[in-house]
Amino acid sequence: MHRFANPARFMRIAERLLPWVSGATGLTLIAGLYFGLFASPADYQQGETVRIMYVHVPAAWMALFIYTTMAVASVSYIVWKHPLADVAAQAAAPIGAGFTAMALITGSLWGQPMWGTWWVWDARLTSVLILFFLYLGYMALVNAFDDPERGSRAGAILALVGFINVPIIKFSVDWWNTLHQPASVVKMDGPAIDNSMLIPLLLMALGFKLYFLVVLVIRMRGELTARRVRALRLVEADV
Amino acid sequence: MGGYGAFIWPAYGIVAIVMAGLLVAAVRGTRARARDLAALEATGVSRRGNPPQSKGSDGDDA
Amino acid sequence: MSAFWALVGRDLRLALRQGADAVMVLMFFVIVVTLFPLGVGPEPGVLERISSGIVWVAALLAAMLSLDRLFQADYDDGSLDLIVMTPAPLELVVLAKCLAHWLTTGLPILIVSPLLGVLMNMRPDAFWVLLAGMALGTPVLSLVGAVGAALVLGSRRAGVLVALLVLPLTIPILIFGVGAVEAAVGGYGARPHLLLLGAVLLFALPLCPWATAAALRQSTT
Amino acid sequence: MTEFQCSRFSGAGVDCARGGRLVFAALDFAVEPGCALVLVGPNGSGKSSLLRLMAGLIRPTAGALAWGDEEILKDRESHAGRTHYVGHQEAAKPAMTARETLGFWAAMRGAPGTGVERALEVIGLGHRMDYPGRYLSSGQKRRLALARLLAAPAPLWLLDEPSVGLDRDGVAMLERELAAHCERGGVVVLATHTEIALGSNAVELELGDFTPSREAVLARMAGEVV
Repeated sequence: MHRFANPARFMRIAERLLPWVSGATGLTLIAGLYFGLFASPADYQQGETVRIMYVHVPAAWMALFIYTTMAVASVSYIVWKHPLADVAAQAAAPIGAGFTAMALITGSLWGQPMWGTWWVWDARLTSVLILFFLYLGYMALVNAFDDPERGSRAGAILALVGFINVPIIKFSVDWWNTLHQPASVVKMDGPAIDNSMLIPLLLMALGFKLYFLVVLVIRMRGELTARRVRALRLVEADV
Repeated sequence: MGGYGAFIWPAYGIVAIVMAGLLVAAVRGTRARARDLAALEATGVSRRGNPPQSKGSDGDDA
Repeated sequence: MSAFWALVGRDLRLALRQGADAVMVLMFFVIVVTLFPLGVGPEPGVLERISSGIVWVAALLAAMLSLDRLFQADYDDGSLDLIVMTPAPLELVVLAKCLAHWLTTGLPILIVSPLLGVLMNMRPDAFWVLLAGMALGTPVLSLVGAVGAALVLGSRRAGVLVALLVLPLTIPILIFGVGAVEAAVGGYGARPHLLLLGAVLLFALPLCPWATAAALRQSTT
Repeated sequence: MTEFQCSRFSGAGVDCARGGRLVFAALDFAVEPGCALVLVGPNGSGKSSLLRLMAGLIRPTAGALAWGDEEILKDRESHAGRTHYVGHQEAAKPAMTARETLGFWAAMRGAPGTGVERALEVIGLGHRMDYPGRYLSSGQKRRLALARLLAAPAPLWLLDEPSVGLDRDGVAMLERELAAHCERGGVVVLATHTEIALGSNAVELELGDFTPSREAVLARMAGEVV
């Protein structure tokens, strides 16, 4: 097993880096906000509302990115029995669900001024909504078992099956959306993004990723300690 | 904000709330687990001769 | 292979002897569809436009209803241990379970769906496309449903949980199934929709038994 | 009856955890062809867990089991083909008759249906063959479960408290069948609290000896992620 396979060493390294990554997260987000809210032009079509894109689009990216990392962790848990993989997947799920919720809420907030309704069955918004259900299903399944190990194994299989289905669902929703294309849906992110808008977008995206790493490591530490407490209680119960 | 402030600020507000909420929940959850562990370690359940580990700082090598 | 037909035979015999389950699923399917005219109003124009969507959604829900019957009974009386311990590949055994489930649930839904099409004022020339769509779609419900049913074995509130896990995965079936009927009614051919349904079925055939077998193996520990 | 060309069934350094609890640790065992291994030990010492491990239903957290020199989990189907597992549950449907249930389980193992009647006769259910499962008493259901051993030949028998619910001549019948199976070169592993006569070549394995001490569990946990 490669060097990071040793869980204790991985967690020790991760926690030593935690303060640095947290600092980087703060700086990136502050820079992103500054560029996003103040130092970038309004869109000629959408006006100021385009600023919502700087949180909506990165949140939607994160929703899919975290689900992908959960699927990768699930594969390494099922196939290579990596001891940290299920902990990582379970720790990441709520964060992913949080980002998906953010993407949905900011999406409708962005859509309201544009189309006058809070929810639009736009292909991408619908796909993100379905991804939200996949997250909720995963979290419900993992916590539905008394034996946490059973939950981990079932969750890993579900995350994998869900991940394999994401492209099919995406294709079918896009396909469905073109069939029922309402006349005047303005494309969410405009024709081409001007450089001045690209900077805040990428800064926010980087900030969200760093934030994810920070919260993930903290949640993994929590989950590992919880498992140790459960094991110690079992030992105590035996004596 | 060109009159759209009513949509931009809530959007950023919600993002801030959710992210802060996730962070606080994570930190508080981990601290609570660490307290449980410390309580259990204090009752001598852990191995003799190994001082109760502080929050994961000196985990030994596998 | 004898294990395959032995399992299909046993499940069908059990389903016929305890006939109530299959009939209940059908009654649920019919009742859910009849609720819509009562809710939406009997205007033929409105009903006809939403008919394929309602029939398909009702078919999905009816299929969800009978999923926990797939493995739960065997899990409770110890048969699942022996089923996992058959000399035949577990994926094949799972396929037999899915076939038996489809014969007792998917097929009846398939047969009854044109009747409900009449209830929903669907144009008769769309019935064939509805049947073709159901013929390709309902097996996928059994296959994907088997994955969900195996995953929730031994969990709390398995009935609700399996629907929560499986329904998002059946969305492509719903979209292509309804699209096929609407295309037929709209005059342009339903061929692409049915081909896509067939593609999803061929995709689900190998993937779902593998996932169900993995889920069953981890449920016996 | 068929003569089994068996190989040695063994396990080395086997750990088993159920529900996060380490049930037993560093367990070694070996059963020669034609012999029987009797698992004894207090409740919760892992007799059932070990039997399910031997059946391949559970994956050990450490160590491995081997039939001859081939690890059983490497090829599940062939191990399932040579193993009969009779657990606490009867695996009999109330709506199916004894003959149908046994015929089904024999067909699942690819055995011809010819042995079903004979197995039911030997096991003492000859007069109840076409009785629906719901009318069988618990003792009769236990016999139906044991009849699976006879309906489809398999060298390795894993029995979890087989004598529970059997009357006196049921136990005698069981002892006869176990002895015959060993004579044919088969292997029997059974967990029991009651006395079952198994002849000379029976070895006892006290699982209490492998229950991990607190220090052992804590040491193992320290090795895990802290």
